[in-house]
Amino acid sequence: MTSELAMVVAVLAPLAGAVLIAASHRHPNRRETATLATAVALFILVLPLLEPVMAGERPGTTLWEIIPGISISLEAEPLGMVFALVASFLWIVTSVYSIGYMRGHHEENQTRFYVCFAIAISSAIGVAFAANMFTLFIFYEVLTLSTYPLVTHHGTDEARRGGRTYLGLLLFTSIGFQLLAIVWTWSITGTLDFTVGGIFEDKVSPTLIGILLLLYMFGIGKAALMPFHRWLPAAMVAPTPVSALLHAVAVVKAGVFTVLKVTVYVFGIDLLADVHAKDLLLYVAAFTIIAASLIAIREDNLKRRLAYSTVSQLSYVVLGGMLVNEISVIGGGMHIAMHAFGKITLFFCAGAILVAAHKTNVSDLDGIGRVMPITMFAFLIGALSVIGLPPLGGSWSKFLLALGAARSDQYVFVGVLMLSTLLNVAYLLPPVVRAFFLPPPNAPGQHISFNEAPLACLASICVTAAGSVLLFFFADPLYVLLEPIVITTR
Amino acid sequence: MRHHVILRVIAKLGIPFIVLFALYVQFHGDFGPGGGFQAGVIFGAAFILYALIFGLDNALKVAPMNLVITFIAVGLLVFAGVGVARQVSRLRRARRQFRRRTASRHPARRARSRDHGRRGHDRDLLHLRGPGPVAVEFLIGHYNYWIFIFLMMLGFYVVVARGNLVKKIIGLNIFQASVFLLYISIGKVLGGTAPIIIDGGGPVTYSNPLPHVLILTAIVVGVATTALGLSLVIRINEAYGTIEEDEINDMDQEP
Amino acid sequence: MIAAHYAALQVVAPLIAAPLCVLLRRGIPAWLVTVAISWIALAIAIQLLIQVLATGTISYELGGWAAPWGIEYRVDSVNAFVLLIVSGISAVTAPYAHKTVVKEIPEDRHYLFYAAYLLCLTGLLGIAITGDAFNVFVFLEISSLSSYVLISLGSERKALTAAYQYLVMGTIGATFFLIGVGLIYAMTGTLNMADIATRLDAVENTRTVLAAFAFITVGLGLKLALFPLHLWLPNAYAYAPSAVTVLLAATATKVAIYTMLRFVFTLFGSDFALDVTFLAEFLMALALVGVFAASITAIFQNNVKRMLAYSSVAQVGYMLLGVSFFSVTGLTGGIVHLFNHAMMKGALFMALGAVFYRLGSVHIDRMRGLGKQMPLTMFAFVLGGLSLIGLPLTVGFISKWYLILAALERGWWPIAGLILLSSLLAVAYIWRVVEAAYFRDPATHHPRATEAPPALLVPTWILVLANFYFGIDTSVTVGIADNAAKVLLGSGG
Amino acid sequence: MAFLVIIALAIMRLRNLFGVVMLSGIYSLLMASVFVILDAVDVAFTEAAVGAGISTILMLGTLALTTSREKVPMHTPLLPLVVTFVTGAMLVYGTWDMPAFGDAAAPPNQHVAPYYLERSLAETGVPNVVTAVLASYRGYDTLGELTVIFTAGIGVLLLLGRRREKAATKPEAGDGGS
Repeated sequence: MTSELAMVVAVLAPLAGAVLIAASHRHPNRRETATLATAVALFILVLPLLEPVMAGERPGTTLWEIIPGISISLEAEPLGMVFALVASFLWIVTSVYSIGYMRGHHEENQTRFYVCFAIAISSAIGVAFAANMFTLFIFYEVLTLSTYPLVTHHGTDEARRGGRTYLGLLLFTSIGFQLLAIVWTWSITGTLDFTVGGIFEDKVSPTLIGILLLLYMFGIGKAALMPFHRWLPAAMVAPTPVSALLHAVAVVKAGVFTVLKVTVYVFGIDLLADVHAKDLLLYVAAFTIIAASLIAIREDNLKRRLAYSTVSQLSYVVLGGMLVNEISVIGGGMHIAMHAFGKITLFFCAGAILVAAHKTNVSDLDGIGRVMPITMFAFLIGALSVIGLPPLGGSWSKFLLALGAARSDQYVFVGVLMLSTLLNVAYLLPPVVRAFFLPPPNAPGQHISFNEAPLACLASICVTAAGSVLLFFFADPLYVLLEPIVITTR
Repeated sequence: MRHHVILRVIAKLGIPFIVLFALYVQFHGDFGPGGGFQAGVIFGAAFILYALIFGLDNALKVAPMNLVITFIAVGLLVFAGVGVARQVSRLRRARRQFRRRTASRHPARRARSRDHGRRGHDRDLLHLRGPGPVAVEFLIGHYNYWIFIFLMMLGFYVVVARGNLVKKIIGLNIFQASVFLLYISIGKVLGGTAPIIIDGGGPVTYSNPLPHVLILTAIVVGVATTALGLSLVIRINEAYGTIEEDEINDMDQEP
Repeated sequence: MIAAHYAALQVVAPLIAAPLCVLLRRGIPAWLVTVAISWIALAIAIQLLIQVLATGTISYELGGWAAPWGIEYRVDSVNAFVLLIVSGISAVTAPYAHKTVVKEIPEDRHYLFYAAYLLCLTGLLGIAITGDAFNVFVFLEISSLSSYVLISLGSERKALTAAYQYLVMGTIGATFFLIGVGLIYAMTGTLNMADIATRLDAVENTRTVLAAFAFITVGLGLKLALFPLHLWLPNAYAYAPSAVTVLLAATATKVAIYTMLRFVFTLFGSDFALDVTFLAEFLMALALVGVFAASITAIFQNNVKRMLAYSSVAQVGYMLLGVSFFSVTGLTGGIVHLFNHAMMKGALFMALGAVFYRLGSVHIDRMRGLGKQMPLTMFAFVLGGLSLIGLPLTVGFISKWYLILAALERGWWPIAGLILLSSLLAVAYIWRVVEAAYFRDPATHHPRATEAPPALLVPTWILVLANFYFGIDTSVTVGIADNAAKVLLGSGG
Repeated sequence: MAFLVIIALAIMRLRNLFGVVMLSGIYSLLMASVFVILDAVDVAFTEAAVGAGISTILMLGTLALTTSREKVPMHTPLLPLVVTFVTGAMLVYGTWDMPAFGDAAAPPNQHVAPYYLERSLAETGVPNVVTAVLASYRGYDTLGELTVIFTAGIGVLLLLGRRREKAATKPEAGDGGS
C-alpha cells in the first residue's frame, strides 16, 4: 500500500468502522469487537507512514477540488504525524478503557456513543493529515459536531446545557473568526496550502497580518485560549472516556495542533517575528496558564480540576507557537504528545474512581489509595508528567519551551512557566496525597464496598502511564521528527 | 328573491336577450368592440342571474357541475391547442421565423428596423418635459395622471387600513382600476379615435391599441383575483364566523 | 424540430397538463401526469441550459411574431439556471406530494390540487423564461393565484387567513409591479425587455424612470419577501400543505429574486442602479437587518415550519446581500445561493413534511425523542440543518464562502464578520430542534411514531445528498452562477 | 372624473357593505365611460361587463353568505396613511417627467404601437386592432390570461367545491372566458 493510499484509508477506516458499529447495534459484543478492530487497524495504517516522513518525504494527495484553488487534500508531515500517531494509539487504549467503563457504568445509547467516537477519530486523523487550511477546517468542524452527541450523551438538563456551551463556543469561534480568517487568507494569497515558511511572503502589511493572526488564534476555539475556554469545563459532563480521549487528546490537541500549523505553515515563524499581535497573544496565553491553574486549585470536582489544568496546559503550546523560535515550536509540538499521555492517564484514573467508588470530588478521595493502589499510582505518574518532572515525558517539552523563551529573551515567560509548574504541583498532588496518606473516612457501619476498577480500565491506565515514562527516554526521535518543520525555514 | 313574480317574469324575458346579445358580441368581435371574452362574461352573467332568481338547483339542471368543470378545462385546452397549431403551421411556412441568436443585444430590432413613423417623428427623438415652469399646459397634460394617483392612493389606503376583508378586496379593485386608468391614459392620443380600422385605414389618428390590450388582460386577472379572494372570505367566514381582521387575529391568539 | 421548441414547451407543457388533470377527475392519474410533466420540464430545462451554455442566448418568438411586437422568450444562462432550479425542485416534489396530499387534502379535490400545482409551476417557469415585461405580470399572477389556492388547502383554518393575507399583499405587489411596467412603457414605448434595455438609456435620468424603478423594486420586494415586506411569508409557509411548502419555499421567492435581478441588471443596468438610486446601500442594509431580525425571530418559534419560514426570510437576505455587492463574486454568491437554498430548504421542509405526515404536527414539543422514532427523517433534517448553517462540504458553505469573499474584495470585512455571525443564529434555531429530537425523552402521552414511508424518504434524501454533492462538486453550480453573474453585469452597460 | 373621486371617497367612508358594493358597481360604470372618452372602447366594454357586472354579482353573493356591516376598525390608521402618502408622492414625483397626456409624439405612441396600426389588418385580417393584437401578436398574454381564469376557477372549486351555492356561480366567471 502506498503512503498516499494509506492516508486516505486511515481517514476512511474509522468511518467504515462507524458503519459497522451502527450495523451491529443489537449485538454489544460484535459492536465492541468492531470498535477495537477499527482502532487497531487505524494504528497499523498510520504507523508505516512514520518511516517515509522521517526520511523527509511528504506523501500527499488531492482528493477533490471544490472551488478552483480550494481542495480537499491530505499530506503527511512531521507535526501531523505526531498528532496522528498519538491519537490513533490512544484510541486503542481508550477503546479498551471505554468498553470497561461503559459496561461498568451501564450507560444508555452505547451504539451512538461508539459511532460518534469513531467519526471523531476519523476527523482527528483528517485534521492531522490535512494538507491545507480548508481541509483542516472541514475536519475541525466535523470533529466538533461528532463530539457534540458525546458531550450531551446523558441527555439531562445539565448535559444539554454543557453541550450547548460546547457547541456554541466552538462553532462561534470557528465560524465567526477562523472561517473569516481563512477566506481572507485565500482572497489575499489565492492558496491555503500549508507551505513551509508560510504563504503570505510580503503580500500584506504587518497590521493585517496581526489582525489575521488574532482571528486565527481566537478562532481556534479548541485551543481554549481565554476568554474562549468555557467549553472545556462544560464538556466535562460527558462520560469519562470522552473526556479522556477527546478532551485530553483529540479535540483539544486538534486545537493546539492547528495553532502550530497556522504558525508554522500559514504565517511562517520568520514573518511573525515582527508582528506585534503575537506579543499580545503571548500575554493572553500566559494569563490563561496562570488563571486556569488558579481556578483548578479551587475546583473540588476532579474532572473539572483536570479540565482547567488542560486549559492551562494548552496555552503552553500556544505560548510555544507564539514565541516563534525553533526550539519553542518544537517544544510546543512535543508537548502535544507528552501532555496527551499524561492527561489521559489522569482522566482514566478519574473515570476509574467514578466507576469503582462512585466518587467525583477531590475531597472524597481520602484514603482511596489503599483500595485502588494501581489507579492512584498511575495518577501520580500522570500528575508528575504534567507537572514536568523527570523522568517523565512532560519534563522535555517544558524544558524546551523554557529554553525557547530564554532564547527569545522573553524571560517573563520563563517565569510564567516556573510559576505554573508550582501551581501544577498545588492542584495535581493533593488528590494523591489524600489518597495515600489520609485515613479513609471512618463513618461507623460503613464498609468499603468497592475494589479496583474493571480490568479493562486498569490495563489502559497502566499502558498510558507507562507511555509517559517511555516518552522521557524516547524523546529524541520525536525531536528529530519535528525538527524539519522549522529547520528548513532558515 | 325567487318569490318575486315580477323579477321572475322580467328575468325570463330578459335572459334570452342577454344571451342573444352575448352571441352578437362574440361574432361581431372582429369588427366592433368586444369579442370572445366579453361575450362570455355577458353569457355568464345571464346564467348567474338565472341562478340567483330561479335557485341554484334549477341552474344546475341546466349546467351540471361536471359539465362546467369539463368546459373550463376544454376551453383552456382549445385555446392552447390553437396556439400550438398556429405555431407549428407558421413554422412550416416560414421556418426562419424561428431564430436563435447569439447574445447580441438587439437582433430583433435591427432585423426589423424600418422607418414606420407615419407621423414623421424619429423614434429615438424623445420628447421630454422637464419639471420646468408649471404652466397650465403642464397641469392639463398631467391632470389624468393625478386623478389616477389619487384614486390609487384611496384604494391602497382602503386595502391597508380597513379591517373588513370584503372591503379590502373592494379597495384592491379600486387600486387596480386606477392602474388601468394610468395605462389607458398613456395610450390616448388627442384627437384620436378608437383603434378600429375602417376602410382599410385612412389618414385617421388612432389611439394606441397596445395599452388597451394589456388592460384587457389585467382586468381579467383582476376579476380572477377578486373571485378567489371572495371565496377565501367565504371560507374564512365559515371557519371563524367573522370577516373582520382584528377579530380573526384575536381568535388566532387565543387557542 | 422539437429541440427548437424547447423554450415554448417549457411553459406550455405544464400549462396543457393542468386542464388535463382536471379532465382526468382522479387523484392518482393526475398525480402521474404531474410527475411526468415535472420530469419533462426538468429534462427540457437541462437541454435549454446546455444549449445556452453552448451557443449563447436563445430567443424564441411566440406565434412567430418578431420581438418588440410579439412576445419573446429569451433564455440566457441566468434564467436557464432558474428554470433548472424550479423544474428540478418540482421534479423531486411531485413524487413526494402524493402521500402528503392523500393525508392532508380531501380525496375529491386531489385532481384539482395537482392542476393548481401544475399551474403554479407554469407560472414560475413562465416568469423565468419570458422576455416581455407585461408577460411577467401575467405569469406572476398565474403563479400567485395558484399558490394562494394551494396555501389555502392547509389543514388548519389559519391556512385560510394566511392565504388571504398573501393574496392581498401579493396583489398589491403585482399591482405595484404593473405600475412600474406602465411607467416604463410610458417612457420607452415598448414592453420587450431587451428593447427596453436599449431605449431606457436615453431617458435614464428622468423621474418617471426612477419612480418606475422604485415601484418595481417594492412590488418584487413584496413577492420575494424582502425584509420589512415579508409579513405574508411565515404564515403562508407554516400553514400550507407540506408539498406546497416545499415547492414554494424552494422556488417562489427565487423566481421573484431572479425577476428583480433581471430588471435591475438587464433592464435598468447596474450603473443606473448604482449611480442614480441607492439600491446597493439600501439592499445591503435591508438584507443585513433582515438576516438578523428574521433569524432571531426564528429562534423563538415553536412551530418548526414557521421557524424555517423565518429562516427563509433570512436566507433571502443573504441572496440580496450578494446582489448588493454589485460585483461578479457577490452576484455569483447570490445566484448560487438561489440554487443552494432551494436544495437545503427543500430537504428541510420535506423532512418536516414527513414528520407532519406521522405526527400531524410540527410543534417542537411533539418532536421530542423523534431521533429514535424516525431516525432517517430526523437525520435528514440534521444534515439539511448543517447545510443551512453553512458548514463545509455542504452547499450552504459554498454560498457563504462567495458572499464573504465578495465582502472582503470590497474591503468590508465587518460585513463578512456579520455574515458569519448570522450563520451562528442558524445554529441556535436548528439546534433547538436537534436537542428536542435527540436529547429529550418523548412526552409519554403521545403515541410513538414510526419511520416515514419510503415515498417521502427517498425524495428527501435525494435533496439531502444533493446538498452534499453540490457542496463538494461545485463546478456545475458555481460555473453557471459565475457565467450568469458575468452576463448580468456585462449587459448592465 | 370628479364623480370617480367622490364615489371612491364614499366607498371608503361607507360602512354598509351592500351600499359599498353598489357604489363600486357605479364606480366601474363610470370608469368604463372614462375609458370610452379615452378611446378605449374594448376596455370600456370589458370594464362594464366585468367591473359593474360580474364583480358586483360576486360580491353580492359573498355578502349574502357572510355579513353586510363593516365594523369600526380598532387600530389607528396612521401607518397606512403614511405608507399611502409616500407611495402617492413617489408617483407624483414620477409623473413629473412623463410625456403630457394625449401627446401623439410620446414614446409609447411611437415605438411599437404604429406598427400594429399599420400592419395588423394586413397581417391578421382583423379590423379591430385591439382584437388583432390581443389574439395574435400578444396571443400568449391572452393564453396566460385564460390560465389565470382557469386557476381562479380551480381555486374557487377547491375552496367552495362542497358548498353548492357558490360552486355554480363562480366557475361561470371562468367559463365565460373560454
